[in-house]
Amino acid sequence: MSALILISVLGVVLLYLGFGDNRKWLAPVGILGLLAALTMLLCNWNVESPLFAGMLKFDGYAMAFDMSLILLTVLLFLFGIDYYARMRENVAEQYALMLFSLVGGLMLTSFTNLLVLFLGIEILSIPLFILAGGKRDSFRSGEAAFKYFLQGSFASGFLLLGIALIYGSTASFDLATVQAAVGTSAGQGNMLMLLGLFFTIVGVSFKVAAVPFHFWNPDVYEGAPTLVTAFMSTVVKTAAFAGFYRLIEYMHLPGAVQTMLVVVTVCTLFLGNIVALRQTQFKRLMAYSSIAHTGFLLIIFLGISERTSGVLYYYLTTYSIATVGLFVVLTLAKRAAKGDENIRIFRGLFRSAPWLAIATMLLLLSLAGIPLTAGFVAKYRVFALGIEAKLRGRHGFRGSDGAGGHLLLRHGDPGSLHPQRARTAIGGGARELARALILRRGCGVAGAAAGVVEVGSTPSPSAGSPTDEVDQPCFSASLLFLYPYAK
Amino acid sequence: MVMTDLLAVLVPALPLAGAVLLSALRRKFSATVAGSIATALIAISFVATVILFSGFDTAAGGRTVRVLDWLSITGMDIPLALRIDALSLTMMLIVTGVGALIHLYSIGYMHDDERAPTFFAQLNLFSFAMLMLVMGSNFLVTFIGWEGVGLCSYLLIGFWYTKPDYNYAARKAFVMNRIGDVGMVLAMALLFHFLGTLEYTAVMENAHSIPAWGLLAITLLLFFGATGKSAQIPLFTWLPDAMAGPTPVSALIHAATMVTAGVFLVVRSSVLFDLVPYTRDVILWTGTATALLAATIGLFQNDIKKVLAYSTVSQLGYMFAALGMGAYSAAMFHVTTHAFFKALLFLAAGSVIHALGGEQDIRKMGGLKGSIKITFVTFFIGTIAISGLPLMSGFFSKDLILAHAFQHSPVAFGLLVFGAVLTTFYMFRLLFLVFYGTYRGKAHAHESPLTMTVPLMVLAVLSVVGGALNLPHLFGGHEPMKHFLESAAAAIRSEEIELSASTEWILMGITAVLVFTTIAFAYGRFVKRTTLEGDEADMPLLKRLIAQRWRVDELYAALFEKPYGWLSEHFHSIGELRIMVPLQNGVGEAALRVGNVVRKLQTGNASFHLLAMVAGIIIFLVITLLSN
Amino acid sequence: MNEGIITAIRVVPLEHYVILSFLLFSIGIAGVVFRRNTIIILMCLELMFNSVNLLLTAFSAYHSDPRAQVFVFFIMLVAAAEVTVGLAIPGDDEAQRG
Amino acid sequence: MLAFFYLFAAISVISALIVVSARSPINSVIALVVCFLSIAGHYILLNAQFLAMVHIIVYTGAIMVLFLFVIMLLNLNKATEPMKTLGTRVAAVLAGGLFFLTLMAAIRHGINITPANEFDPGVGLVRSVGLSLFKEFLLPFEVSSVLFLSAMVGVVMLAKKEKVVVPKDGVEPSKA
Repeated sequence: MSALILISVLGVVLLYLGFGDNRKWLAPVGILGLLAALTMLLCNWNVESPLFAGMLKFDGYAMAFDMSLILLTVLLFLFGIDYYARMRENVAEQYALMLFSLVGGLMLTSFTNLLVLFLGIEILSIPLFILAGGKRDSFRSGEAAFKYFLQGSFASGFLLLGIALIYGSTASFDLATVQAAVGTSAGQGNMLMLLGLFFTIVGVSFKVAAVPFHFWNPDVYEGAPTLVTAFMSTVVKTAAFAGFYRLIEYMHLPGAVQTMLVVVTVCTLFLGNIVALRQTQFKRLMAYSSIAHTGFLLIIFLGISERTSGVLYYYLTTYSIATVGLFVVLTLAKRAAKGDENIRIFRGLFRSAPWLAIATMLLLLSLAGIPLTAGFVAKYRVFALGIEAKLRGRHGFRGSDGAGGHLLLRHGDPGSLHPQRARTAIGGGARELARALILRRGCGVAGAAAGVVEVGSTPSPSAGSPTDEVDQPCFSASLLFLYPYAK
Repeated sequence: MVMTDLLAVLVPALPLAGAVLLSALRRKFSATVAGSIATALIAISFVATVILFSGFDTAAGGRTVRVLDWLSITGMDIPLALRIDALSLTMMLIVTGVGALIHLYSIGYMHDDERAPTFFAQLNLFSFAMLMLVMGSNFLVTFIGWEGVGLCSYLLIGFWYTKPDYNYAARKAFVMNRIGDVGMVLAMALLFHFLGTLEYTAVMENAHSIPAWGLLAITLLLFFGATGKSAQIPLFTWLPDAMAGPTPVSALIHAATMVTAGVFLVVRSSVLFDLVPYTRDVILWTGTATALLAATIGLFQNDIKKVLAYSTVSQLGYMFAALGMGAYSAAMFHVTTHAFFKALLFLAAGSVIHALGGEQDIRKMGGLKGSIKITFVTFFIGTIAISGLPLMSGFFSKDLILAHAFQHSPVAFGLLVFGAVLTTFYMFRLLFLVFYGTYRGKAHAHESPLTMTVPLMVLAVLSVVGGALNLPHLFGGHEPMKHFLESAAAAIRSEEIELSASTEWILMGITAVLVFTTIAFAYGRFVKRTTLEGDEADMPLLKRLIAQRWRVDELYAALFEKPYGWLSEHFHSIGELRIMVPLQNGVGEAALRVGNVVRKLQTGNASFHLLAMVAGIIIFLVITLLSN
Repeated sequence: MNEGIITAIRVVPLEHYVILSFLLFSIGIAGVVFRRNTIIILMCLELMFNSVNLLLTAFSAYHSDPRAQVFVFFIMLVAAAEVTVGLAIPGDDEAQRG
Repeated sequence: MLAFFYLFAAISVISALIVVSARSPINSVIALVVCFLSIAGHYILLNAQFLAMVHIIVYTGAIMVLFLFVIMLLNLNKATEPMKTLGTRVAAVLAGGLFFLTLMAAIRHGINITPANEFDPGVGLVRSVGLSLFKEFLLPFEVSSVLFLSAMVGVVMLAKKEKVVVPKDGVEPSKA
């Protein structure tokens, strides 16, 4: 709780710092403050008592996700030092808004009341609406902000309708009460409850960009400033999923809602992966990749067991680390290519900046889920869970299997690695620039890359017990799923 | 870890280390230094392999070295493990031994290339991948090597990437290999489905518990995978094009090692194949057809390396024919001798090309036997070895296959003998046109440096005496290689030739007579009076068809490339541009163009997205309500 | 007056309120999709929020539970904040091309 | 009393329809004000006095004025809004209509819930709502300050840009 307060205050402090000409202090102060908040958070480890009349509960689940969220924000602030270096105005505001948004994220990880869920989502979103429009000279940015706002508010309407209907049938906003009520036979048969759950899930699905509530995703990713896009695809996504899972974790969802989740999952997997095929803008590609990853994460929700939250956490963390790294790379490459965001700017990266290219490759490999990277283990564990939940071929998930990642790899990568195309898009002077930048920021990327590999190479501890009943066709299928990456 | 285990790990680890080291420091090293390092590492691997080999006890059957737990999740246990048994040792000896010679040769051959360190790094990487392929203790590790060699082959074929043709060849090789790989992956998936494991030992022990259709599917798919790597019908067209790579690459990858991976895979899985006679028939006839088809094409090729490439395809056809007849050890024997003499031929051809400053057209050669003596002698030895002149290594291995064929199916025997005759003809045509007669080119021929000729000499000796490895009873031997391999693949035990000694002598006699007659014919045709092929347009139809390689490439283009290109083009132009794009952002784009003036406060495609959202919600709501 | 209101809660069936809210919500949806004017779209969003407010208040009265009314209070807060932001964004957009 | 309900319901539905369909933004705003007032009437029927007041203050008093202000300030009160294509309009009506019909179909057998508490005439008065707000919902109340803070910061940030673009002579850019 004190972390929540500290971060809110930190935002205000940064705003005041922004009044003077103290721009270079912003990120350090922000990072120090975040680390302090993290410490406070950790001091309260295992204090699981609900706070404020059961509005928030900082249990292990919330702690883990909060930690991840704060660290990701720290990483993004580090990124921000360079990113905002040549920006004149509104830097303090942007940092502050990210912190406010983070507060919303922290509420989402720990809410125990539907009102806090709603407020959390709003506090998470409203700064984002503004941040997405933060690029001054870009029409697309403003448009992205507006689209995001419009669709976000629209989705909020559905979320509210859902919460209202749930309240109507249970007379409570308390998560535990609602969850208990859903489990009873009266709750199962109640039409209001069914509609309420439906709309609540629709509302939250919007935040995680599940099909068909994903439309904002590509436009906003493309239009928003890169740092904000990185923030959205990591912190926001993690928080939204944490909230989503918290919402339905103990619920015994009615079969009909389950069916709808399944349909959403399948649609998300297919659309995310297929549409990624033709994307040439890096950010749009990342957006569709993010949608595809949403699909994977939704698989987890289809069969919830006591290990689900661990897998969710693992997947989101690895995904986020890789994503942050890639956006840093994008910023570097984009700068060298004078603002171009087409994936062709990665061509010849290996020539001009071999280590950066290798780091990029690792990050992409991880996103694509290639063996020996964290992304692979994460996907693998998702599948393992899905299989346990007996979801197998019935739903045809494997048809689309992260092809998005594969495409990402295909589009982004061979160009950067094959010498044949090494005649650079990043020409001579730009190449020096890239070098200089890499010296400065490279450690960040390398750190992220190392994280990816390191997390990936230690899959065993909680990777799952072999005693579980296993269905071999599914594993054969997952071998198939290895196939596209086997290049 | 036991000493032998350590050695076993060392064998693939050294080339890998070399690959990493050389690519990291590729700017620091000169060609010679890089080459020496690469060669030394692979040579040490060879020594390690020899030590392993000498300490190997056939009675024990082989051991598995578990390097690390790789995938061990929920019932799926696939370790990264190496298997040391007779089969992998044989292949390891070939890969590291012949590999070391070719590395050595490359020092001279690549001397002037500024990217030589990269070349050696990739060559080392290839050796690593090939070793993983043959040493893997389960299908997945093999598959890693399998993909690795494909990748290295791609990189090395396209090594001189400035020429678009070469890149095309590299891509073609890669794509063809990938098509085959689908088979391999599906086979693996099926195996896992039925047995829950991919370990060779476990698979082979439990093979009989797989239902018949499963076995049929698995073996056919594995074979399909093998056709990709080993350039069999229908996936053989990449190999001749692969000659775009530097000649040592052709020798190592596209003659001695990688292309035999398919043979290796089938022998590795021989237990499965023995259970499905139908698949074996498919393999036999595919092999025979490939052997003949490639041999005919070889008759009229004018590029020295293309002739050798078709000859390789043809010889691989022999190996597969042998596999189809269940003569696994005969196939492995041919793999071994072929590695010797085909590597020799390629390297000698490389030496010729080197001597002539890059000329590959045999119409512009001739009369070289005086100027480059060592090359000539070694090439000569290679030629008689591949033609199967009595007592040469190729003689023994080919005759073994022919004997099996005679016993198995006289038709196959006849076709294969005919193939052997064709082989003799085109090989001697090549020999005569290159080394005899008068010189028809302009460059000044000079003998290659010692680093190139030494490997030639070593390989020449091996090509001559290689037959001793599996000396048949007829010649007083006791087929040591067959007995050695028996410990790895039980199926080999049942592979006996039940022909009487006299029949065998007669068969050998017939082949020998045919071979000698052919040589005489070729001598008359190409030495007495040098007959050069004219323009394709003047040839009679059949000959033209052959010279145009039976137009297989064109057939594939018409059958697959064009329809596929058409499909993707139209999917793109109609599906993508007219449907998907408008759906995705078309409304917005249109608004952007049409309504720039009135755009002021309008929301563009946002409302379309909202509409789609509402539609989605309604549909899902209906689904939810209906399923309630 | 108070008596009359109390009877109102008893007399008007809850279903009526639910249907009314659904109707207003649907009109809001149609409006959001229907209109191009940003400000009117914002108003339609407000309409959607208000239909939810009405629904919650009706439930609150029916359950005799003030918490839903507190929730409505928060929805109003959020709606106010959202409208401000919403109006600022296209205003910004406007400035860009003005 | 039922009559009052029907009266307010009719007013709110009709005015809502006008909001959606009016050509002039001003008319929409006026209709929305009427709609909100009728919703306030519903609140009073439901004995939610506190909400009724807050509703009128916040919506009719603040938000709607803000709308009017923006419309007047930006001079948007021309019925110049280019209408969408017929297809979109039909689709919009269909979307709303189908959505409503589906929901109606879902609750066609009644909503089937029972009151959680005995009827309490005090619920909905300022006292009960206030107690609930400052006891149980204190945290959300506090946290919502972050929401407002970020909205405020954001709006200022976005609005600050205008000074960059407005020409030096201070003439409002043409809105044509």
